[in-house]
Amino acid sequence: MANTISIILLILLGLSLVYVLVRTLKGNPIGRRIVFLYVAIAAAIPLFMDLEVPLPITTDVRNLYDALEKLPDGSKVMAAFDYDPPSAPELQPMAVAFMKYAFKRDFKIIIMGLWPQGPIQANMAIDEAMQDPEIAAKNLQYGVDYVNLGFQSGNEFVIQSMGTAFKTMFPKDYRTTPYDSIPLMRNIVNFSNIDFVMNFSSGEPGTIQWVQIAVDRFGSVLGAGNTAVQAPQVYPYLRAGQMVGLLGGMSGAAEFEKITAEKGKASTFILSQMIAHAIVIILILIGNVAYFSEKRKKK
Amino acid sequence: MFRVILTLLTSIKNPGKIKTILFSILLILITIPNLNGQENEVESSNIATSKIVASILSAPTDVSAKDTDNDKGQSITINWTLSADDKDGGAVSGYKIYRAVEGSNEFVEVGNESEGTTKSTDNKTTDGVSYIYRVDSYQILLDSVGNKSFVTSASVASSPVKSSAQWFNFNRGYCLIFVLFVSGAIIYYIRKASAGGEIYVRKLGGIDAVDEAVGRATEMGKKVFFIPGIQDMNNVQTIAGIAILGRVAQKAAEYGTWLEVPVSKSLVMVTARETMKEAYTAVGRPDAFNEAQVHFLTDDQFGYAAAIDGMVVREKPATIFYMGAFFAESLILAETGNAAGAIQIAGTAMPSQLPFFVAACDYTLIGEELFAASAYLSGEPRQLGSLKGQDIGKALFLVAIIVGIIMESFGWTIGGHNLSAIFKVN
Amino acid sequence: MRREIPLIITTVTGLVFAISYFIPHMPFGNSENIFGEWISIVQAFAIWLGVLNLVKVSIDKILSKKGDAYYSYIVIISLGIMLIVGFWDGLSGLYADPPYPVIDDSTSFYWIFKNIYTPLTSTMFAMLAFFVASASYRAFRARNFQATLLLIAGFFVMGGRVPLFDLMISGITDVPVFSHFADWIMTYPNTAGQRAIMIGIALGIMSSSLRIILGIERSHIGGKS
Amino acid sequence: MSLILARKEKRSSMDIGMFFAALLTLGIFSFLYKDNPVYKVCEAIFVGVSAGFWAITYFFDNIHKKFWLGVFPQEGDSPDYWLWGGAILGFLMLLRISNKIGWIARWPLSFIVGATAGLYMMLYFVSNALNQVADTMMPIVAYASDNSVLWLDTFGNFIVVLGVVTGLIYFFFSKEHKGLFGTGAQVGTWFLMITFGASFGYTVMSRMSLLIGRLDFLFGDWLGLF
Repeated sequence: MANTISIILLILLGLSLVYVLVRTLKGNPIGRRIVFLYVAIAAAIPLFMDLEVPLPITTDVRNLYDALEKLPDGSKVMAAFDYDPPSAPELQPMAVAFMKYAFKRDFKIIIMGLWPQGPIQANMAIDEAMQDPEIAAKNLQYGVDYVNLGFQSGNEFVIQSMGTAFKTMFPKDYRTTPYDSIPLMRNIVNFSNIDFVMNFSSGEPGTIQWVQIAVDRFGSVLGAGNTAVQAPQVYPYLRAGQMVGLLGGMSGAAEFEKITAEKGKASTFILSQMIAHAIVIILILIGNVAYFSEKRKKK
Repeated sequence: MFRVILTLLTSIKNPGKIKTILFSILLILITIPNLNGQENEVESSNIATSKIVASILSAPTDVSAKDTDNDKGQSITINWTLSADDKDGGAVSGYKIYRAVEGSNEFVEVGNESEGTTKSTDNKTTDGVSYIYRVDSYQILLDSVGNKSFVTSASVASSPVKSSAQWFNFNRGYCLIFVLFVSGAIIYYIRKASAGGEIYVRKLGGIDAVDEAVGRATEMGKKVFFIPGIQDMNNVQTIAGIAILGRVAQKAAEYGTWLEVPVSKSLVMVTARETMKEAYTAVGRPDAFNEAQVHFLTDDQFGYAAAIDGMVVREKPATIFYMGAFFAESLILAETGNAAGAIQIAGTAMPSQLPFFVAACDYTLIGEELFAASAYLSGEPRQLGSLKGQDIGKALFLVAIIVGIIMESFGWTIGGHNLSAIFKVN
Repeated sequence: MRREIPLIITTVTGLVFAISYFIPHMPFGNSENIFGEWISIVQAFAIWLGVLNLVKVSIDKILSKKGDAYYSYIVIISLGIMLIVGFWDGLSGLYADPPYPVIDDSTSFYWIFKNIYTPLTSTMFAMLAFFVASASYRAFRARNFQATLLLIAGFFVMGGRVPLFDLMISGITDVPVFSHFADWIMTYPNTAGQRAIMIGIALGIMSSSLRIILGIERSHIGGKS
Repeated sequence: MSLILARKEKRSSMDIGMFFAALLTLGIFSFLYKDNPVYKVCEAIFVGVSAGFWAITYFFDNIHKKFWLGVFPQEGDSPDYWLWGGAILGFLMLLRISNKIGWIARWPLSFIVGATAGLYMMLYFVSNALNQVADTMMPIVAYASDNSVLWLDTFGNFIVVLGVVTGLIYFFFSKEHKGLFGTGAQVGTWFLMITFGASFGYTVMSRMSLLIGRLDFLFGDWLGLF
């Protein structure tokens, strides 16, 4: 029912764009606020629908997944949360899917953040992952199976000093438990004791710094989830093998949810994302059609 | 026995159970014969319920330890060959690494690695102390109730090793050569430029566009806007933008066009006024400069964008310059300017904003071009010299890439190394 | 003295970090670590400097009694509430048994984070979606060959990264052609362009760092050159 | 001390929180109609609250946890006197607020600038230049493990090499763009444009995601429509 109404509304929205085209061609473009309205409606309607769209898995997501699959169960994985709430729609689904996957694989997870909001977002992701019955049954314990070292200031210098010893930058975890009395951290001194680093990043400090320091200086293996704004910039690292894989933006998140079979928010958002892209593409087309017809008239 | 106690102590999850655990330790001490490292050993985390399984697990072999290369010390790397039982579906669950000071037999657990691993790093050593290492393979067994028990098998201990810090990181030898080469080139050309040497910088397309755009505003009798971005004077992009403002101001002064500079940082306002005054004086029209031409709007990002938006819609300037560091507001600015029919010339090194400027502006200085334009216009030796030095670096890389491709394609090497391996640092 | 000391500090710290890349031994390796810790602490103080500045600017605005001065009251009040709540929660958490952090989800601080801070900052950025769309409609023209290339690449990435274009051709073929093409653009031409930019920026940073360490560039200490 | 912290009951005033959140969301969105006092109020709250958030987290995570507990350790540990260096520099930084002795803030500033310069110089040169150059040195023809030619990869590699080389030529400033060099620079701009196009597409994707996130909050979490 909701699907049918939504589809009808979307079709009406599409038809009304013809009117926009005509108006624009006549040299009377629609105002900013009407454009805003179009975007809001186009992004909102699909949220009411529950259609599944086919989603091919891209190479970068598959590479990351393969690298994770190759890690033995129980590997020590660092999860660095370097983002804040505005980027959560893109990165939180990745983080939740990653946490679920990692807990099911019995990875020992060490969380930290170069952004003060990061560890909070990490706790939210853990809370959500813990609601999965399979994970709940494992009765995972803080300090033994996972730990949240919290946030530390100093940006890239934090990673740099962690290269010698994590403890220099994180003498206590986020609950002020001393580093040495956390069972999980007992034999973990620096990156050479960690099997994999997963970074969720929405800017700097973030993936770029993790590549430059943790990977190129201290030899870590890095995978990352990035906001779409940042993702194109890290492709050279990906190609040069400085990163093993990348989840880029909402589609990266949805693909990761699909490949790990941990369906979450990204899978439901991707339809909205699709329609929103369609609107932008159509708006660019209309604008340019009008531009060229005007150009021809002038000739 | 220390190890057993340690394992048990770390498994304490509930302090209330300490008594039980102490009792268990006692039990272990009594019931299990004192086993040496070489034999199979059975540990149990919960003596009351676990069954003692006496399966034979083969131990890892060839355990060797060496000082970790090229480091700050306090680290030893341990390598071993997988246990014969460590293969797909094999019994081994992982390896525990134990260390003892040479001469003593008190092994302490210093690492725990997953199955299939052949390497571990002990980062808690004291430099100069001689250690020996032992690696145990272990298997986790679950009984019917779900309780865990361990079967372990210990390796032969490694030969003694000491950790130390190194004086030079030899992985980075070639890197040092490249650093010195490029730095040398930069310093050389800065010196040359400062000594009055001629440094050629090509004229950038955008600079011609500047003159043209100011000219057009004069013809139309409209204003010129110059937006220096929302960053303060500590950002190099803002500084470069202000250098370009000098040129724009000179042209505006020559043509007698009203140039307006709305800013979002007070320091930028002060600097922009200075620069414009100088420019107006340089063309002999100091009196034509009015301080009100440079004015502060607000230091808030969107507030600044909204204010400029209003100004552009009201006054319909003929030309708008965007030179400096821009963030998300770039979109709003460029869109409004475009809708008002202004000629727009942008320049920024913010990678995420460049697409919007390129798509919505008539001319865009991309990334480094902004700095090159500012060096060209200001003629400052520091900037010109480093520009030239950087070009030497680019030339080195260009040549290296081409030579490298040829060498890789024909399988040629230098002293047994691929050229790409010489450039790669890790 | 006002000039020399900062210059010496810059040069020494700069050299320590550059040299310790090659020489891990004392004194470079360990002073790099100590400096790293200092920076971490200085940065925390710098955040507080920012807060003090904000208070100063807001008070100045209130005193100058300009039209929008009363927004400055709101800034100061909300900052004050956040600080009081934060210190209250943080300190009571430290002395609680078991201690809990200020960001624990039971604190009022977390409540404000979740219900005030998160919606404000998220919505601030969400507005950009509208601006992007409106700019696409009103300003993004294939005005020359370069802009055309840009728009075409953007087109295929936008339509290929989500299953939009592929759904359109799903009647013809099941192969996700456009997804693969978007993938291809990202992996090859995009990588190439980004890499060229990256190398250029690396050289730029190299030269400005060098100028700072050698004391040629002094703008950060208030000198011209 | 037990490491397990009992998760406390979530606040029952959650609904009030949701209401506030929705109100503020709409308040910010009102800017889309036009700049107005409601938006300005929300913005002022945002500025104050976010400054407070940063100040508190930096205080507890760094100044308290790292510095204070470092120099005045609770039990057993020996104090780390080196940390005082950071605190002194930090304090000098705060003096910037004063007009009279604010110049002394240049000391910590030059410390940070120097350290950043030293660190960045090597980081960028290695990761963003040398390693990228090394990765661009690929054999002209890509072979699979069974020695058959991978035509697609070969073509892709060619594109990468062409793009990097011409892109670098474009950013060459001390030589006139004429002849072959000029053609190279021209091709370089094409690559840059495709790169920007990709960035543009991704930016649109990102921005739309943020909006979808907010709409999901308004219609889903708040109004409970789906």
